[in-house]
Amino acid sequence: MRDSIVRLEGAAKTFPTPEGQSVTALDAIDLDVDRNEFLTLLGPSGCGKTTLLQAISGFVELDAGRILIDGEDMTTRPPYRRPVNTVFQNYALFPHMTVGENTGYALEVAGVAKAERMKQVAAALDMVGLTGMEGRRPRQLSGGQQQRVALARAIIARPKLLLLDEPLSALDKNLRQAMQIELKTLQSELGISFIFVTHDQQEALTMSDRVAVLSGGRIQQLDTPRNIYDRPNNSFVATFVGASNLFEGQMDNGWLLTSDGTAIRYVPSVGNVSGKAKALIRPEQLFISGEGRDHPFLDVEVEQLVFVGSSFELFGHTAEGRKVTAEIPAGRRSFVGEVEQTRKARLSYDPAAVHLIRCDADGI
Amino acid sequence: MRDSIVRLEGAAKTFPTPEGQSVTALDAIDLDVDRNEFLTLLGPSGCGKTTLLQAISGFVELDAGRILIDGEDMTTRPPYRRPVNTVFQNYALFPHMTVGENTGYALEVAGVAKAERMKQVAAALDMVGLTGMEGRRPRQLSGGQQQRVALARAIIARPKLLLLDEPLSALDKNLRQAMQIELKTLQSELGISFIFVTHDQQEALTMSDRVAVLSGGRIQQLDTPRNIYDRPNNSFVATFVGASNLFEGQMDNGWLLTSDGTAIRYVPSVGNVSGKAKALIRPEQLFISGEGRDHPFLDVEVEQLVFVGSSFELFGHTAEGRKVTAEIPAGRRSFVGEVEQTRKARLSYDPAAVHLIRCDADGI
Amino acid sequence: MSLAGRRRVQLALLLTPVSLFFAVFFLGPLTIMIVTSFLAPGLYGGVEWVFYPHNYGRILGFADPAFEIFDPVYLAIFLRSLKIAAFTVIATLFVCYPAAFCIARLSERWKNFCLFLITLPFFTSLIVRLFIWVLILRQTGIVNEVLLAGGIIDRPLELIYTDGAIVLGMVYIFIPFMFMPVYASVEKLDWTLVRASLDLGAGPIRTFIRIILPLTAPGIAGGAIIVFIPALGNFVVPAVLGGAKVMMLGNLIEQQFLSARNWPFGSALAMMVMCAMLVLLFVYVLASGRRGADVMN
Amino acid sequence: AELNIYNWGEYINPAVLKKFEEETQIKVNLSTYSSNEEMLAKIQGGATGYDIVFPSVHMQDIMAKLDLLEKTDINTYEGFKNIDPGFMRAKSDPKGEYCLPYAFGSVGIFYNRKILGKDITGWKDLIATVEAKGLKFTLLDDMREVLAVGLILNGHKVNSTDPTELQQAADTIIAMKPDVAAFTYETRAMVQSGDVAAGHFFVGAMVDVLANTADLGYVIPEEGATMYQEDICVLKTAPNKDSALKFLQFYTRPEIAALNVSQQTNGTANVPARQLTPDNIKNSKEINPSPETMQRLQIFEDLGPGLRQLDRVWTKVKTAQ
Amino acid sequence: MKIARFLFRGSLFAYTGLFFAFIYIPLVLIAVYSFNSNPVNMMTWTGFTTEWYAQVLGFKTTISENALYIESTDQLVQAVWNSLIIAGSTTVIATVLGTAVAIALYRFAFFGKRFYRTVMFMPMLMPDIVLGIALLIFFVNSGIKLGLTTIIIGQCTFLISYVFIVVSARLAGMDRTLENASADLGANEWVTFRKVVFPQLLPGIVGGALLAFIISMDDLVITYFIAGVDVTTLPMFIFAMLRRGIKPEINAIAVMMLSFSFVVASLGLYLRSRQK
Ligand SMILES: Nc1ncnc2c1ncn2[C@@H]1O[C@H](COP(=O)(O)OP(=O)(O)OP(=O)(O)O)[C@@H](O)[C@H]1O
Ligand SMILES: Nc1ncnc2c1ncn2[C@@H]1O[C@H](COP(=O)(O)OP(=O)(O)OP(=O)(O)O)[C@@H](O)[C@H]1O
Ligand SMILES: NCCCCN
Ligand SMILES: [Mg+2]
Ligand SMILES: [Mg+2]
Repeated sequence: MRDSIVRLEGAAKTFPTPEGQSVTALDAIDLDVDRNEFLTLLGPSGCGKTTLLQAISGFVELDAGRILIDGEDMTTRPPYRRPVNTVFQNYALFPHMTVGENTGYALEVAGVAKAERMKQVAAALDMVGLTGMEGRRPRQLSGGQQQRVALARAIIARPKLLLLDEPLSALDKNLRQAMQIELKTLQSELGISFIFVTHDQQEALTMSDRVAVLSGGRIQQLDTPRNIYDRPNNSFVATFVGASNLFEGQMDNGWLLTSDGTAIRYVPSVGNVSGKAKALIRPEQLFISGEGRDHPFLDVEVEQLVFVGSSFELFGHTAEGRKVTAEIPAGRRSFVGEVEQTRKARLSYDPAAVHLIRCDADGI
Repeated sequence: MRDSIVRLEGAAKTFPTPEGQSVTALDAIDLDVDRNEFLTLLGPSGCGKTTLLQAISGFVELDAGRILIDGEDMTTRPPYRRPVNTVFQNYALFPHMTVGENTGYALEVAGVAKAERMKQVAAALDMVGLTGMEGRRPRQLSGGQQQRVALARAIIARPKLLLLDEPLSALDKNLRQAMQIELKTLQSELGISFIFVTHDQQEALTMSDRVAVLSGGRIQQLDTPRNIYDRPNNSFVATFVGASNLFEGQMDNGWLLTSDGTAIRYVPSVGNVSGKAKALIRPEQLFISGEGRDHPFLDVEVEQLVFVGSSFELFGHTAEGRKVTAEIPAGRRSFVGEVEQTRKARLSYDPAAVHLIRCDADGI
Repeated sequence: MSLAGRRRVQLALLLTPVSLFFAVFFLGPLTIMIVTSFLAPGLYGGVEWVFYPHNYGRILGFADPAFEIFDPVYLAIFLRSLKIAAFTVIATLFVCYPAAFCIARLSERWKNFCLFLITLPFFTSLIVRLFIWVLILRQTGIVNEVLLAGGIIDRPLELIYTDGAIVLGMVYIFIPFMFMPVYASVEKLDWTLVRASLDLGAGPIRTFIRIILPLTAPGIAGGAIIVFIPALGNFVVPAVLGGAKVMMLGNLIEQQFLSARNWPFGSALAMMVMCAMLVLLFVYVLASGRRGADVMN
Repeated sequence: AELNIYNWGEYINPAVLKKFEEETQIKVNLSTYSSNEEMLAKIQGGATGYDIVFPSVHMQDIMAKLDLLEKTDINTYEGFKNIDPGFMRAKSDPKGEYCLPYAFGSVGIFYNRKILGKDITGWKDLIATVEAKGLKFTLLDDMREVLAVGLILNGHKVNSTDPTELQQAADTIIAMKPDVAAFTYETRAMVQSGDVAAGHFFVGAMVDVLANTADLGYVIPEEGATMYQEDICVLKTAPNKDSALKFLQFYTRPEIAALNVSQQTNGTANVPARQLTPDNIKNSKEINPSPETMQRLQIFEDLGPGLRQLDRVWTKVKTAQ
Repeated sequence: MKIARFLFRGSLFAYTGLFFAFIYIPLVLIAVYSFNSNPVNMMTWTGFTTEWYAQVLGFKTTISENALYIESTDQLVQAVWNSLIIAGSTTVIATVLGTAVAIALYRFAFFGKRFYRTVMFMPMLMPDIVLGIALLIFFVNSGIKLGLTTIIIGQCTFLISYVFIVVSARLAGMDRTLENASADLGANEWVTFRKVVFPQLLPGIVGGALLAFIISMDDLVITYFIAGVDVTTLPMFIFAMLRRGIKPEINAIAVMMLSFSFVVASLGLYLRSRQK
C-alpha cells in the first residue's frame, strides 16, 4: 500500500437545490495524496473543489465513501481532531479578534504559552508580509491583507496537511510569487503535504507535484503538470488547462483528416493508427516563422493580434474557417510587424508536439 | 477640457491604525478616466485600490480633494445618487435574497416591472453562466458562482460607470476569458466606462485602454498597457508589471556598464547618453537560440528550468553572479533539452528591446 | 462515533436540561391547568372532579343554559387587550429601533454600558416605576403644573387614567423587552450589504425596507413577541395608569381565580388565549422557516 | 420555637411582633398577602407552613367550610373576657372557639374639603357636588365593595345575590362611571393632593385626616356602608400550633391591642384597649362609630354560588365604556 | 454628503438622548422624592429630609420615633436581599439553559424542531396567575417544600423563554464558517464556543440576561404563589403594602440600589478601559 497522507474512497456528496433538482458536488471520488506531496485541484467554478476540501477537513459530511488521513479513518472524526488546517476561500477570519489573535489561534488552542505564541505570530506575519499589524482588526485590512492573515493562521501550527482554497487569489504577482516560494519551502523543510486549489494555471503547473483536474464532481485526470498539459486524457482537460487548438477527425496513419479537409500530421504510435480522434496543438507550438521548413503547417488569415505582455496572442482562421490560436513570443517583433501588415501567417508545427485524444476517451 | 467620466482632484484618504500610526490609502490622487474607457488599477496588496473605488462610489469619505463624475461634483453626493455600480471585492451579496432577487435588485429599485425584470435577470445570469439558478441563496453557491452573481448584479442596470474590484479572481481561465469578452462587449456596445482592479497582469494588459499602477496610495504610472510594459516610468513599475531583468549602471553612449562589469547594449537617444540608469530586459526578450548572431548576448549558468505551460522559465546567473531570468517558449523543445544537459545558455537580445530608466525617475 | 452520532450527543447535551426542566416544571403545571379547565368549579375555589366543557362554551358560544351563559363580553375584552398590546408593540419598536442603531455604533465598552444603562431603571420595582408616572401625569402632576405655570393651558389636561397613559406606561416598562432582541440583531448588521444596496441605486428608505429591515427582522420579531405576550396579560399598568376602568385579559383571568373563585373558567380562558397565540406563533415559525433559511434559520 | 404569621400587608404594628418575640422567645416570620382571595387561593393550592392568618369574617366562614381552620378554644382563655361579644360575627364561629377578633372598620368616603368646598354626607351628596363642579372621585378596585355601594344606593342588602338587584346596582355604578376617575386603592394620595375630590376608602384614611383635619375628612355615608372585620385564625396545617395559640392569647391583652391600634388607626374588639389608645383615636367617631352609626354598617357574608352573579355584573361594569 | 450624514447621525444621537431621557426622567423624580419628608404620602412634597436613607441604613432617626409604621424596614431590606438572590440565581440558570436551547435549535436539524421552537414560547404565554397556582399545586403534590428554590425554579420556567428569544435573534443568520475555521484550527466544540461563538453571541446573551434579571426582580404573581413562609420578595412586599400607600423608604432603597449598580458598572467600565 502506498504511503498516502489522504485517501478518499468513493467520496460522494450531493446538495439539494431549491429548483428541486440536486447538484452532485462529489461523484464517488477516489484519490490518494502522497505524503509530502503538493497536489493541486484545478477545475471550473462550481465543480466541487471546495466541497472536496471541506470533506477532508470534516465540514461537509459525505453521503457515501471514506476518508483516511495518515492511514486513519477520519470519516467520522470531528474537524478539530483532524491534523489538517485550511485556508478558507472566503478567509473566515474572526472579526472579534485582532490579526495577532487570529493568527495565533491554533497555538492558543493548543495551549502554547503566550510569549512563545507571540513570537511565532510575529514570525508568521512576517512571512506573509504583515509585520507589525498584530493589533489590527480584520475589517481594517485590505482584501489581500486579509487573505494573507488567513494563510498565516493556517500554517502557524504546522499541520500534517494543509488545505488551501485559492489562498493567493487576491495577491499581486510579486507577493504571490513570494508566497509560492514560502509554501514550497514549508513543503520541503517541514514535510507538510498540500492540497491546493487555484484558478491560476501557471501557479498550478509550477507549484504542483501532481494536478487533479475536476469537473462535475469527478476527477478527469490526475497526473504530473507536464502530462496534464502535454498529454491530456480527454478534450475537457485539453481545453480546460491552457489554450488549445483541437482538430477532430479520422486518423489515417500519421495524418488526422477533419471533415472539412484540414489535415494534421502526427507521429503515429500503437493505438493511434486509425479511428476517430482529436489532435491537440497548443498555441505556442504553432510558429509564425519560416524556420524548420520541413515541418507541416497551417495557413491562416489573422483576425486579431493581442498584446499580453510577454507575448502576442494570434487569433485567426484557416481557409476552411476553422479557428486557430497561436502564441507569438514578444521577442519576435519583426514577424509581428509583418503579420500586422499582411494579415496572413503560415503557422508551422512539429508533428511530435501533436497530441492525439482518442474520441472514446471523451465520454464526459 | 477632456471628456472625462470620472475626475479625481487631489483625492486623499488616511486611515488611523490601532498601532497609533496612520495608513495613507490615497495620497492626493489626480486622475481622469475618459468616457467609454477601460481603465485598470494595478498595484500591490494594500496600496489603495479598493479605497479609490470606494471613494468614487461614495463609501469612503475623502479627507481632501474632489470627485467629479460625468462633469458633476459628486464629492458630497450620496452613493445611491451616483451613476455608478460596483462589484465588491467580497461580493456583498444579500443573504436574505435569492440569486434572482440579488441580480434584479438595481432594476427593482429603479421600478422596472416584474416581468421585464425577470427577463433581464435571466439574461444577466445567462451571461455569467448561471442560467436557472435564480432560486438559490448565495450561501448555496460556490465561491466563483457568488462572484458571478455579484458581477451580474452590478451590470444589470447598465450604469454609466462600472467599478470592478477583482471581479474575476475566483473564476477559472475559460470562464474568465468569457467574462472578459462580455465586459469588453458591454464597453463597446453600451459605452459603459470601467475602472477595473485585478491582480492578473495579463488580464490588465489585454483588457485595458489604460493602466494605472498604484503604490502606497500614489499613481506611479498611468499609460497604455504597451507603454506600461515596454516603457515603465520607474523601476517599481518595471518590476511590478511582468518579470524583469534590471541592470543598474552608468550609461556610456550605447552601453550601460554595471559596477561588476556587465555591459548591456542599448540604442541611445536624447537624454540617454550618459548618467546613471537602469536597463530593463524582459525575460522573453532573451533568446536562447543562436539566431540573430549579430545581437549582443549574456552568457549564463542555468540554475533552474521551470515548466509553466506554454513556456519554460529559465533562472540563471551571469559569471559575475547577477541573476537573470529568461522565458523560453515551450515550442523550442530541442533547445530546452540542450540546456538541461549543458546547464549553460547564451542569451542574446535585441538592443532596441532594452528600455532605460533614468535613475532620477526612481524617487520612490 | 459517527459525526451524526456526535451531533446527536451535542444536541442531547444542549436540549436535555431544558427538556427535562420543562417536562417536569412546565408540563406538570400545564397539565394541571388543562385538566382544570375541563372540570366544574368548586363552590369556594378549587375544582370539583366532574367533566364540564361549558367553561369553553361560555367563551365560544355553546353554554350550559342552566348554569353558565354565553357572553360575548369575553371576546370584547380579548380584542381590546389585543389592541392595546399591538399599540404597545408598535410604540416600543419605534422607541427602541433607532436607539439600537445609535448604540450599536458605539465602541465595544460603551455598548455594554449602554445596555446596562437601559436596564438599570428596571432594577427598581415595577410599582415604583409606574407610580412615578402617576406623579408625572396626574391632574396636579408635573406635566400639568409645568403647562399651567407656563400659561400653555388654563385647565389641567386629563392625562392619567386614559388609554394613552396605559400605552405610555406599557411602553415604559417594556422598553428593555423590545430593545434587547432588536439590539442583538441590529448590532450584527453587515453594513457592507447596506453599501451594496446604496451602490445599486437604492435610496436610504428603500435600503431600509429591503435590506436593513429584513436582516434585523429576527430581532424585531423576537421583540414583538416578548412585548406582545406580556402586554396582552398585563393588568398592573391598566390598573395604575388606566384607573382600572376597563377590564383586560389579565384582570379577567385573575378575577376568575380570585374574587370569582372559578378556577376552571379562569383556566379555560387562559387555554383559549394560549391556543390563539400558539397558532399565531406556529404560523410565524413556519413562515420564517420557509422564508430565507439563512435569516430566520 | 417559631411562628409563621400570614397577614395583610402592613396590617400589624411591628412593635407588637417584637414585643411578642421578646416575651416568648418565639421567632416570628411575617408573610403578607393583599387580598382574602389571594390568601385563600394559596392555602387551597396546598401551601403550608403558615400558622396564623387574618381572614375577613366572610372568608373565615369559607375557610371553616373548607375545614382549613384549627379549633383553638381561645374563648376559654381568661383574656377573652376583654373581647366585645358583638364581634362574634362569623357564622361558623359564634362562640369564638376558633378565632379571635382582630380589628374592624368601616368603608366610607375620604374627601378633600378644600376641593369640594364643603363637607359631604354620603354618596348622593358627593355625586351631586362632584357633577356640579366638574370634579371626580375614585372607587375601590374591589368587586364586592363597589357593587355594595350600588346595592346600598338602591336600598338593597350588600349580600344580595338577586340578579335584578345586582343589575340595578351595576347600572347605578355604570351611571356614575363618568364621574369616576379610577378604580384604585391609591385613594389617599389622590385625595390629599386634590387630584380627585373624594375617594371610596377604608377608615384607615383617618391617618391623614388626623394629620390634616382642616382639609380632609372621612364620612360614613348616610345611605349606609360596609364594614370589615378580620379575625386571627390558626390554620389546620399550622406547624406551630402552640406558638400560634400563645399569640392569640397575647393579643387578648389590652395594652397589646392598643399598641396595634395606635399604629393602625383601626377599631378594635378589645374593649379595655380602646381606653388605652391615643386621644384622637379614642375620640374619633369614625374609628369608633356610635351604636347608631354601627346600625348603618353591613358586613359581607359568604355568598356561595351566588358569587357568580356578582362576577358577571362586575365584568359588565368594567367593560362598559 | 458630509452634512447630510452629520445631520442624520446628529438626529440619531438626539433621538437616543431623548430615549435615555424618557427612561431616566422618572428615575430622577424617584431620587428627588426619596428626600421627601412626608412619611405617609410620597406624592405630596412636604420638605427635604435624608432620614429615609438613614432609616434604611439602620441609623436611629427622628422619624422612627414618631412616624406611624416604618418599623418594618428590616423586612423591606430582607425582601430586597431575597429578590436579589432570586434574580441572581434565575438569571444565571435561565441564561445558560435558554442559550443552550437557542443554539441547539439554530444549529441542528431534527425532527419536531419547529414544534420545539413553538413550545419554547408556551411558558411565556401562560397567564401569571394560572402558572402560579398550577406550579403551587404541582410543588405541593410533588412534596417539594416551598421556599427560595421553588421560586427560582418557577421563575426559570418562563425566564428561559425570554432568554431563548433574545439569543435566537442574535443567532439568526450567524456565520457558520467562523466556527468551522475554529474547529479547523484545532479547537473543540467547547473552546470554539468560548472563543468564537460566545463573543459573537455576547450582545444577545447580555441582553437576555439583563432582561431575565429585571423580569425576575419584578415578578409578583407567580412568585407570590410559590413563595414559602420564610421568603418575601420586594414586589410581594410592595404590593401587600399598596393599600396603605407606598413607604418612602422604597424610594430611598430604589435610589440606593440604582446608585450602587451604577457605581459598580461604571467602575467596571473604568477599570476595563485602564486595562487596555
Ligand atoms: N478601516 C481601515 N482602518 C485602517 N486601515 C485601513 C482600513 N481600510 C483600509 N485600510 C488600509 O488602507 C490601505 C489601502 O487599503 P485598500 O483596501 O484600498 O487596499 P487594496 O489596494 O484594495 O488592497 P488589496 O489588493 O489587498 O485588496 C491598506 O494598507 C489597508 O490596510
Ligand atoms: N449548500 C449548498 N446547497 C446547494 N448547492 C451547493 C451548496 N454548496 C455548494 N453547492 C453546489 O455544489 C457545487 C460545488 O460547489 P463547490 O463550492 O465545491 O465548488 P468549487 O469547485 O469550490 O467552485 P468555485 O471555484 O466557484 O469556488 C456547486 O455547483 C455549488 O453550486
Ligand atoms: N389593609 C386592610 C384592609 C382590609 C380590607 N378588607
Ligand atoms: Mg470554491
Ligand atoms: Mg482591495
